[in-house]
Amino acid sequence: MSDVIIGTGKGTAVGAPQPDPNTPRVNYLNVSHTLSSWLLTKDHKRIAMLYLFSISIFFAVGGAAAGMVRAELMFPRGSLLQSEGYNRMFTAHGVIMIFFFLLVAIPAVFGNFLIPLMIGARDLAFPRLNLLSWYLYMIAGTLGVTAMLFGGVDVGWTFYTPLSSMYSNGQVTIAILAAFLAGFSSIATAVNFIATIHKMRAPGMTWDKLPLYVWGHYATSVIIILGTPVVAMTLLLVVLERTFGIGFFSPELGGDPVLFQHMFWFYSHPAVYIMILPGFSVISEIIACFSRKKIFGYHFVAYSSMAIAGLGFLVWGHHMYVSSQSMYQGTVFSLLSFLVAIPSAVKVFNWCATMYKGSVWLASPMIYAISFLGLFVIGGLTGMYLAAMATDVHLTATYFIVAHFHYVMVGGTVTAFMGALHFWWPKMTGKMYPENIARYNALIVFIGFNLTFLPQFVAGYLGMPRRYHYYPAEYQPWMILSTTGSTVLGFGMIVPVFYLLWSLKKGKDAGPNPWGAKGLEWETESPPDPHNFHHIPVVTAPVYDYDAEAEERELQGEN
Amino acid sequence: MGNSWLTFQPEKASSFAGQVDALFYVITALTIFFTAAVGITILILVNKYKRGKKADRSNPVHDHQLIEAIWTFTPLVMALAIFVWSTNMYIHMRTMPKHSYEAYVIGKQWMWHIQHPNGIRENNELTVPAGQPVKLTMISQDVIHAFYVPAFRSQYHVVPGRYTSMWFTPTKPGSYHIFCNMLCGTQHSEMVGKVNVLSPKDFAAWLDKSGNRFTETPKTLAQAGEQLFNDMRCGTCHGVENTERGPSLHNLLGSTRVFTNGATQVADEDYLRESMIDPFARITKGYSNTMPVYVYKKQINEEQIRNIIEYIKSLGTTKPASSQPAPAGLR
Amino acid sequence: MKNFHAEHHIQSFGFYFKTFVLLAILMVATIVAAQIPDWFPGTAHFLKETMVGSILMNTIALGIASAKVYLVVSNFMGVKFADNVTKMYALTGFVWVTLMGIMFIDYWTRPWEEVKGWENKAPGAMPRGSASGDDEFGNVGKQQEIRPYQQ
Amino acid sequence: MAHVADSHGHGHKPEGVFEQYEDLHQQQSTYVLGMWSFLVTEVMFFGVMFMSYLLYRWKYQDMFYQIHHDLSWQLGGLNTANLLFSSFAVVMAVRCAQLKQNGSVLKWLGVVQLCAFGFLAIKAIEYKAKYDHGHLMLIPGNNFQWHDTAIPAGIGKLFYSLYFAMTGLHGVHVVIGILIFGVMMLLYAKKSHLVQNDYIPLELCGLYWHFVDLVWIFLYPLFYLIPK
Repeated sequence: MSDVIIGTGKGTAVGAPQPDPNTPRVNYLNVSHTLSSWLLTKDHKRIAMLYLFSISIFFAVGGAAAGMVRAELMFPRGSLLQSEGYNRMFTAHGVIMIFFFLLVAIPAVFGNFLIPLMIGARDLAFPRLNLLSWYLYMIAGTLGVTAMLFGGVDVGWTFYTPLSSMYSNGQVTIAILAAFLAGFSSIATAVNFIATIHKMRAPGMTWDKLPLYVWGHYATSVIIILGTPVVAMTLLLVVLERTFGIGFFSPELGGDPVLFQHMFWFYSHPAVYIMILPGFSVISEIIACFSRKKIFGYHFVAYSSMAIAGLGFLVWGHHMYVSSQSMYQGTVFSLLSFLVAIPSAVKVFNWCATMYKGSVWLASPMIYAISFLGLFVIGGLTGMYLAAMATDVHLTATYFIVAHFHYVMVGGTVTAFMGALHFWWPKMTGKMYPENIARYNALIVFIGFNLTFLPQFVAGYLGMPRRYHYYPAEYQPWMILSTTGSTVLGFGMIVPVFYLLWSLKKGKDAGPNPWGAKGLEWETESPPDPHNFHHIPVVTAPVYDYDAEAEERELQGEN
Repeated sequence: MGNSWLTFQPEKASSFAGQVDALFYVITALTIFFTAAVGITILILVNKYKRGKKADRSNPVHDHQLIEAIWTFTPLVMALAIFVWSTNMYIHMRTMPKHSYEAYVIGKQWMWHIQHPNGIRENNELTVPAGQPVKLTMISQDVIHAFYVPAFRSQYHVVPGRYTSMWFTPTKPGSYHIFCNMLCGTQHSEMVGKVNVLSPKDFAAWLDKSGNRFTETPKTLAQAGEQLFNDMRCGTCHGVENTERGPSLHNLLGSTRVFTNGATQVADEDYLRESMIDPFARITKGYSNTMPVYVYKKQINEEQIRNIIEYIKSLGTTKPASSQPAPAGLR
Repeated sequence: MKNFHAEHHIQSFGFYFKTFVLLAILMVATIVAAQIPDWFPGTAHFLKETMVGSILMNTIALGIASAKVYLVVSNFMGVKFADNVTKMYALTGFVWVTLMGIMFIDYWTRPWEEVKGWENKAPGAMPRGSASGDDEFGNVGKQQEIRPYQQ
Repeated sequence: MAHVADSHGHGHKPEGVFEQYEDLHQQQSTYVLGMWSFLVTEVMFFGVMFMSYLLYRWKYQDMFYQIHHDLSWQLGGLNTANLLFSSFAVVMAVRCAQLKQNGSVLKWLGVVQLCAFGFLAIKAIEYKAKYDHGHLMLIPGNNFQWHDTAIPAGIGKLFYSLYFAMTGLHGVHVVIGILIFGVMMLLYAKKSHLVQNDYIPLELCGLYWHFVDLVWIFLYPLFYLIPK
């Protein structure tokens, strides 16, 4: 602690000089190579890489299930799958993508990797707990995928009672236990983040200087610790009802099926924010860096995350306008749902305003960030149709909903995930990927995405129900368009696997700060040392200390 | 549905359709406007302030309270306007009309069973008259279903254990999709049907021909209920007058029941149903639990319960003394 | 950063013991309160059969429980002496009260909603051919207007 | 990993401070906060059950009132006193740990263990009574039998489902408590360096145990003392 290193963001690596230039620098990747050094690691960066590897696999499985569903829907009475198989496919797609990809993708990979680096800590507060959360996640994922691919679960990811508790024959119990374990994995991560963010910040790193990325993850963690136990317990009650015939939710046994929906959505609506808030936080970082500007209205963006986290708990009933809940409660929920839209709108406007008088560099992460803005605006605004009760009566549980939440979840979270992957890949691996291919691929993803999901808005408005295996022929044109788009989207998702793996072997060395970004994580080497910082930095510079004008002067002077 | 290959608009066949569509288009206009505004702003900014391009970048703004306030409150006001509009409409859609043609819907895996009050039964088809409100009282026999008619912009869940209701006024004779819109098991996507909207004249004719389906004279639900009532000898205890074994069922509906614990409840259809399948859930004051519960429970199905309720209804109703504590103006 | 030890100075034996004694008294109080209707049959009717008595008894039982919770959280768990962050998280635990409150809005207000079926004297409810005119609510005209099969 | 820390001049940290922390204060306050946020999740976890309980209690108030007479408020009260005293013993143990009185810590922890086992023993008596009381099978499951004609079997089952689910989950927490206090006793008996300089591990276990106590404080009036 005697040596004080100032985190000023000069773009130079802070580190002890290497005694011998011929021996490669020790970093977290090459510090040891044994399998056990990976499987028993307590280093947050290695755990992040473990997560990256595992979520990629689950994403591929979930994506394959989606591919089956879309292929089946090319024809009104498709014959690729039986109805039972079809139901199992979309359930597998939903459960895997939500519980094993979206809920964990950004927090567990990039949150784990970056939060200690960004706040100037050596590691997360509880490294062993962190490793435990990965194991819980892997057990849950393996169990869930096995149950769904080999046993079959056909109740949808929502597990509505009494279908899930009394009537379905599939491996619902195992799938629920998997979701339960996955819940505990994310609780462990969230507890870790909260303790880390509160107590492990480097000297000088006040809440005002905290990157918006960290703010977003803090809000997410609060939602996780408040919401996840509720759904875990609720699902456990479903298992009890299923196994022992205990009537918590089944009307035949004296229970109330709508109670399940209340408790399920009490978590599962905030879960949407668990998925999208980390996406927001990634976008804040990318836009600030590639506009060379401090985020416009830093405090508004930070507090809007907390507002979303708070209000997000009070709107679950908008999933239940037609579920026979009381009309009066529906009214309350509708009002609150409109209110929760406002903080998100404020964020979008602030991001746009950030580019004003900036120096916009259209690198591949920035292209993902911009397409995020476009897609999220559509996703967010179409939420208004569903917050409004009168239109929701017509649109709920149709393809309109499907399109809406895919715009938020895929257009939002997955795009942000891709942006984050491209932005921090050089930091995580020390290598640069082929930038041009990445940029064109970002465009392909954007086009494929819109082609997939815009037609679904129309199909939904026309009244096509979701989760339909056989459907009336008049919806076929929209389904064909959508399937075509999904092919393009799938292609756009596979290409990065190749060029990112290629970059590991052949990519150029990235150097500590290839993007010229600010923030403590860019002041470490790429890849960072096992213990992140040789000395805990003392932060004096303000957050996002960019100067677009000076940088442009330098850049244009050189030309 | 229209015959054109690409349609952008579902058919409008109920009085709600026009209203919902108006709201839908207003939100659509807002969505397109804001999406375009954000998109064009981004394109302009990206183009103007592209890296390496000469532009005025002096004095960048990082905070501006007024601008933040403007773009917080403008969407807020718009959102609240839409909220008021849509909520008004929704309350209208959820307030059952006093006078309507009433049909009963029973959902079961994977079919719709529909009973008309005069005894006509239909499977996966619902025949209703155009131009008058139609109220559906719905219940499920197993899992949750949703009764959804896109052309009417109407949808409501059909829940086991409890009656739910929805209403609409069909405006255009024709035949429209019924979808089950809540995942209900393997053949969920085949739990579909048709609403046949007939002109009042055709509907009267249809009723006269007993729906063209039954050769024998259909019993009304109440008559069917009466028969069941007699078969099961309910009248032994539940006669015209209260006996010591059981209360009379005459003028039962709508009367305020006082229970052994002192709680009270206006007897509604849900209460009647509960009393049939679970007589001891709430015992009326002055009586004890003597109803042979194991005889009746599980022996009558939803259809028969419905019939008995109709029979009890035909025995007379009481207008609730002090109406429900609903806020004024909503009725 | 504040000194952590300063916030967690060691409490005296007496402090903890007093808290325990208080808790024990409250426990006895809640048991006694619950048994009153059985021990004093005169009160049984009021406390068991009337709405006011029921609310009173429930309030007493849960009120005493809340007081005990307060004592344990503040004195035994040390929230009284903890930093603000800990206090904040201790309070966050009570979010589930809102969960229950908001859920109960649904169950409380459900009965307000429906216009009951029996008020809705449907035309088809009558046996065909016996179309008597008015119902007991005197809605003769309207009803006849919408009766399709009288045309 | 030690050489990494050494080479950067952090060898002077006191024993028992993990490498990610600067000093003992930071470590202690971080652990306490972590424990509190975990307790928040526990509250929400039990919250679901309390919600179900309150809803069905509200719906079937009379019958729940009648069934609750099957439960013995005396045994429940005994257990309440038991848990309250164990909570007191825990704070005393933590206090002795703060004062570094190793022997007294062990003594108080022994008291805690006694209380915890006593709690489970009483619980077992109660469960046993439910199992064979009047030849009823009251443990919800496929063998559930209900011969009380005054109350529908469904409601009886619902009450006992909630009773067993809630007290069972609480009982699981008590068992976990016994385990972690067992580990603590072992550490203090062996004078492990993990607990010699740092009373926080014991304090965390204490927080957990108080939480278990809190749950019971609500369970007792809700199940054993239900007012009508």
